[in-house]
Amino acid sequence: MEFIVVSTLNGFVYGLLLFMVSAGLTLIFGMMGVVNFAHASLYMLGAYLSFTITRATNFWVGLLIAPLIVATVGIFIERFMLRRVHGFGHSQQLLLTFGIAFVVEEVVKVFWGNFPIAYRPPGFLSGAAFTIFGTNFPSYRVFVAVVAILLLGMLYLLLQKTRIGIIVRASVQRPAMVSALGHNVPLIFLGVFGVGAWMAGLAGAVGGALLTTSPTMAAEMSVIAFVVVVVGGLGSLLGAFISSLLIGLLTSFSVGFQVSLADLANVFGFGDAARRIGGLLTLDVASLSASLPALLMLIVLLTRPAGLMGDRN
Amino acid sequence: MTQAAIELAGLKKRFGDNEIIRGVDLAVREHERHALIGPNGAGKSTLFHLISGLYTPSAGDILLNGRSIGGLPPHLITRRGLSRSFQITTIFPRLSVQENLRIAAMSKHGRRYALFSLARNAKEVNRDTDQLMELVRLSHVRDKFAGDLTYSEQRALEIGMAMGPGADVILLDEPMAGMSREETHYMIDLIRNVTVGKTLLVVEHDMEVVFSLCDRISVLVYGELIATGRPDDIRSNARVQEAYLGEVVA
Amino acid sequence: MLRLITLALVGAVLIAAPLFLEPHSIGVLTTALIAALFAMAFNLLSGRAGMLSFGHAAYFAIGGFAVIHTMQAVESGAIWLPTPLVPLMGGVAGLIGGLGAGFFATRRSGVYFSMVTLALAEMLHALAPNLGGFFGGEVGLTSMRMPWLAFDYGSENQVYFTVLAWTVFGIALLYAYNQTLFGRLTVGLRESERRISFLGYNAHHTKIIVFGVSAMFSGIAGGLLAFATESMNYSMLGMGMSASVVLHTFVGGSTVFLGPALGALIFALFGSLVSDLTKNWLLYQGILFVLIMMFMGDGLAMLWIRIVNECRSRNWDALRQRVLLLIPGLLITVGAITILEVTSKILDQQQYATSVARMNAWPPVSVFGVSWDPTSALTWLLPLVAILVGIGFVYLILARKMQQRTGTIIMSREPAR
Amino acid sequence: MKKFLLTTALTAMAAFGSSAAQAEQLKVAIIESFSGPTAQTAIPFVEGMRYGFSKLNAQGGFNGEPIAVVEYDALNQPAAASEKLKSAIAEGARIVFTSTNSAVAAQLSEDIRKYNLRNKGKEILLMMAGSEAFELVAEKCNFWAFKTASNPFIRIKALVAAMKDTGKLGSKVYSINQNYSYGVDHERAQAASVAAAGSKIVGSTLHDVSKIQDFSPYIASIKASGADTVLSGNWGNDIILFMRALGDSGIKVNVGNTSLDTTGAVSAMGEAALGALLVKLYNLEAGGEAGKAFAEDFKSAIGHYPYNEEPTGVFSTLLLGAALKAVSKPNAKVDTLQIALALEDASYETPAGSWSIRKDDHQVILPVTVSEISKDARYKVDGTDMGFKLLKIVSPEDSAVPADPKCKMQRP
Repeated sequence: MEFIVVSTLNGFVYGLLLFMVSAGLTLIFGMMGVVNFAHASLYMLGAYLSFTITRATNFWVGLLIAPLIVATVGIFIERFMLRRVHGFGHSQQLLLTFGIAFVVEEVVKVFWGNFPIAYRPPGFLSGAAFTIFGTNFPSYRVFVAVVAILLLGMLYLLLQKTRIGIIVRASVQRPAMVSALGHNVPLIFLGVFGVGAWMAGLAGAVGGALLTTSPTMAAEMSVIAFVVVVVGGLGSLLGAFISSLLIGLLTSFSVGFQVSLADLANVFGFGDAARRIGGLLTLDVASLSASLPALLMLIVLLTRPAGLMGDRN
Repeated sequence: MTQAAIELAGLKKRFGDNEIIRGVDLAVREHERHALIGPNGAGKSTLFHLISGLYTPSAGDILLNGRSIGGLPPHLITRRGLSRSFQITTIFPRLSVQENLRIAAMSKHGRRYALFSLARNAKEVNRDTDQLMELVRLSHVRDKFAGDLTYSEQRALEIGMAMGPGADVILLDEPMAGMSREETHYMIDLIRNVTVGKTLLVVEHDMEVVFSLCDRISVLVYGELIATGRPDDIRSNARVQEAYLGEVVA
Repeated sequence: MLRLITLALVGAVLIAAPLFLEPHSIGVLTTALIAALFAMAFNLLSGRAGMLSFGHAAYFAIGGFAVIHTMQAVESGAIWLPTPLVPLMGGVAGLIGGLGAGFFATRRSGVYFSMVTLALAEMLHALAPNLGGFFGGEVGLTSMRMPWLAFDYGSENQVYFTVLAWTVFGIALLYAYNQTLFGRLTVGLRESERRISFLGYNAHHTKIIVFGVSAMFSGIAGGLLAFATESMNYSMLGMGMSASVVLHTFVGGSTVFLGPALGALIFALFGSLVSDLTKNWLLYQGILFVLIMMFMGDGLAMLWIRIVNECRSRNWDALRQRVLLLIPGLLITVGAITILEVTSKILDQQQYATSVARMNAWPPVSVFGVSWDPTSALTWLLPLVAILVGIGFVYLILARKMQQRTGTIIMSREPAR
Repeated sequence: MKKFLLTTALTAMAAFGSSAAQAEQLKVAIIESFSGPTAQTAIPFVEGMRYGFSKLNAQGGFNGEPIAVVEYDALNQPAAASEKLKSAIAEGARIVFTSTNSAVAAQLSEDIRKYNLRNKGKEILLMMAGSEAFELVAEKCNFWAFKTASNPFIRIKALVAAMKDTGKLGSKVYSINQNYSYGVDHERAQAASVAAAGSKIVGSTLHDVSKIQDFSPYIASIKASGADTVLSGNWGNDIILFMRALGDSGIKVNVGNTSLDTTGAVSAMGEAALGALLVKLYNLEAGGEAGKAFAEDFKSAIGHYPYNEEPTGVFSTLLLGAALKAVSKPNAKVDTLQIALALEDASYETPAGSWSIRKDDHQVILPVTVSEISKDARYKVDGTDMGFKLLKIVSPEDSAVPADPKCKMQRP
């Protein structure tokens, strides 16, 4: 019981953080057909910038300013880089963002060094929010969850209740049609890219202090964010939300299961034979927890290729 | 009476709750030129996609020369002898005209996994490619990229590629879409030429084309066939008049 | 004709290389050749068949591991195989691995395909450390090349010529592949998979075979690396290896047959030379890639072809413009590198910060053999001015070009998803 | 980043210019990852080596000539390291140093073994200062390679012994490690040592290396097991994140680890790290006055205290120095076989105790220190008010583990 409650809480917080990063990724894909390899790099920039600003001023200023700078960077990337190669097709854009991700990682290494930096929650958030089964649940985790939920609410209102939201949702479905109706689609693209980058920056600013801020955080987040988006269905926000939580919980629960295929074989009386074969059969689920999201993605791709909530391939 | 080349029996297609094709029965006779007309949204393209294998039928069956092809994937249907063109030009834009047609012609000779024969030594394939090129009158642009051709040349290539696999039954999806009057006449002539001795099923909006090219016409309205017959019968059919109220009837 | 002469010249240089290069440069050239074959194999899939794989390191590494196991078996006398034929086993393993992975990956197209390949490679990478028996754990697997006939395979040159022969053979086979009927069909896949299946081809099977062939040649390349270094390590499965082959291929140009090989040679030599000069070499490599993607999307090989064509058609205007562009290009490069290097040296926490703390001053740093005082405004202004002037020049030159022509399409737009 | 050392190389080149003909200069190559993710661990080792060689050259170098040291970037890839080795050999290097990356060390060791087989009389010697993988002295042991680093078995044996002595080893131990050969060795070592100390392993887990973002699920699982002590061989982010998640949870357990001293780690962990135990090869508080003198001298030469792995670099170099001294003859040729044989008999007295090489597997036999992260430490690290307070020095005899029977060394 204790394990279930604690794992659920942790998985939930991690899942919400994942959603903050993948929401922008999936929106941008939905509208522009671009899988932005550099999206997780924006998340990393958010963490590093917020760390530096926090040092000079305080945590709240960092939380406010860093995502705005990241949004500016995102807008620059869209306006002056991606749009330049727009005519050459999606794979050219994919490759370009791939290159940008590569460059951002190296730039971070130049400015902040090739090791994790000491970005930690501010003092007033470092205590325990509540105690559950004798384990402290840190206030910072609660804070991250609150930020993510606020963001989610804001995004929902923006997309469902405003005119801009309607146009954006329409652009995701039928970009050409929206353009034909006289809306400035490039401007909408720019806006969505900016908002997506802002969310990634915000996720970095809060997530960097929760997890680690290091030059490899982008690459690690990148793979998971892709998994979230693919599992949820490319272009589907609701799908991204569900799969973020799913993957958060999956990661959080899987480490508690020290069961291997060999143990499973034991039930049928082949345990010893399986252990003799060794290799894959004797690995337990807990030790594979980081590859489980990728496995989930493969299963989803092969059984429900459009993703949980996707409506097109 | 000759055998039916294509026979649709109680064919239905649903998307969710939406029934697009609502029980179509149709027999296209061997060696006839048959047109499928109908107002926008009648389900003509869906019917084509069903026959050519892009969609699987929800109910009913499709027979090609008496054998069922309902639910087969497109490549198997093509191998059974039915080949189609697309409304939106689907050629290989960054390959030359000759390469485009050669890929189409290779299929006729079953050279599908020819990993060990050089393209320039494949005599039969190359001969067929040249013939196709003559047939659709594109020999003068054989080395041009397909993407660089004029629109009407691309449409001709589109038809040429549909002819490539050597199928006896040809489906053409709006071959005249977006063409000028002059180009249309040229294309009617071309289609007539290339489909000599074949069965043709064509979706077309241009009634002039339909009436001058085809032996028989079927009218599809809201997923149901309301009439099939010779051009004159269709012209005078009351239900067709009604369906086309406000639309062009030549 | 010109093409044949160029090829003959390159061939002659490669064959004669051991005469004028030191042994360790031959080693660099050996790895460059392997990277070239890998990029060519990768491009069969990504460039010709239009399936962009982000996990091709998997097949490269599978080939490598197969070869190292074969070499161990030959060394222990368990099997007999002439040493120069050992890399063949990499091809066999790559083919098997590629057909298996290809079966899954090619069920999807476009972006999905890229993601599946990425996930497959990441899974193998995550699993490899757990499967010490096959992948050898952290320290990897090693073996030794056995002598064969008159060759002991102990010298750099013998290894080099073996690798050269395999690379040339591999590239020649890939060229021949492109000339076959199936090779022509492969390009059709890139252009329109839908049309391919409506022409009577089983697109899925066709894609699996292309994937398999690409993985086979990748496996040979991986096998050559195992052969040349006599070792293999699971780090070869990492994202870095998959990324570098993407970089190589598209910097060289995926639309020209030898483009990927050119890109691989350039980057392999760049890495080897520049990594000795600055620790920021990866950054420069990345910037170079981004610039090429932005300004000459079809790569350096295509640039070369354009220049040759301009020479042939005596298009002096275009050529003059290219030469003119070199000057601001150089200005921008020098300016940017200076700023980056000075910055990176100052921010180098291990080295510079400690000396700042010790001397309580900001000592000058040396870049390009010139010493730059970080506290002087000139240090920052000079390169900045160089960059701005350069950019200004580029605009001037290009503004004239824009007037002359209304812009031509370099690469036709890809068909929609 | 092939950088000539300012002090050593300049004098060496000057010497090379003036009196080249008589003696053969000893050239040493440091092949290490200066770029890539392990650079942060590599640089302290290299600083230690730089300091060590400047000492050796100040004492007269080798064969009457200064020792020349050249650094090569291994790019954190075995294949690149192999290429750099070729460069180094072509430029005349006879002794090669490497540290952090065990895969690179294994590659170099194999390459050198083969090179030496093929080039009799021109053999190369390898010093592995910091490559912890146990295989290097087991299956992969090699006469030409000397391992001046510990391994999981040595470290954990010392750690558990010290924890037991100081009452910090509880009765229920949880073992968490990275899922690859190094982590698996740690798991085995922990199981053996804990059993020998009379405690019980109540849970044991292996997780993917550098991929876990959130360790709190593992903490939940530790709590569920009821463990009062956690042993871990994790390094890099994997230990930082683990310690933070542990601190956040408020669970009180003793922690023993091997890599808490990585640059930036203490500041990244913050107060959560307090009380954790670190087993490492050297602690600055060791050795009384001699230790203090060493720390100060290092600081004046390099610019900071050798908090981290610098001492390993220094002592490895000076252990080699002891062997060089034994065979140094003015104007003689460089004979690496002689140096290797001398190294087998050499020993070096560090402020914490003596370092020497075991002939059977070329594993260094050395003292090991166990420290606690505390605000009472004499030397603070990472700009925090915390540091590593020396708890215990485990003598070379007590930390040593027997040579592995899989090591079948072929002597020339």
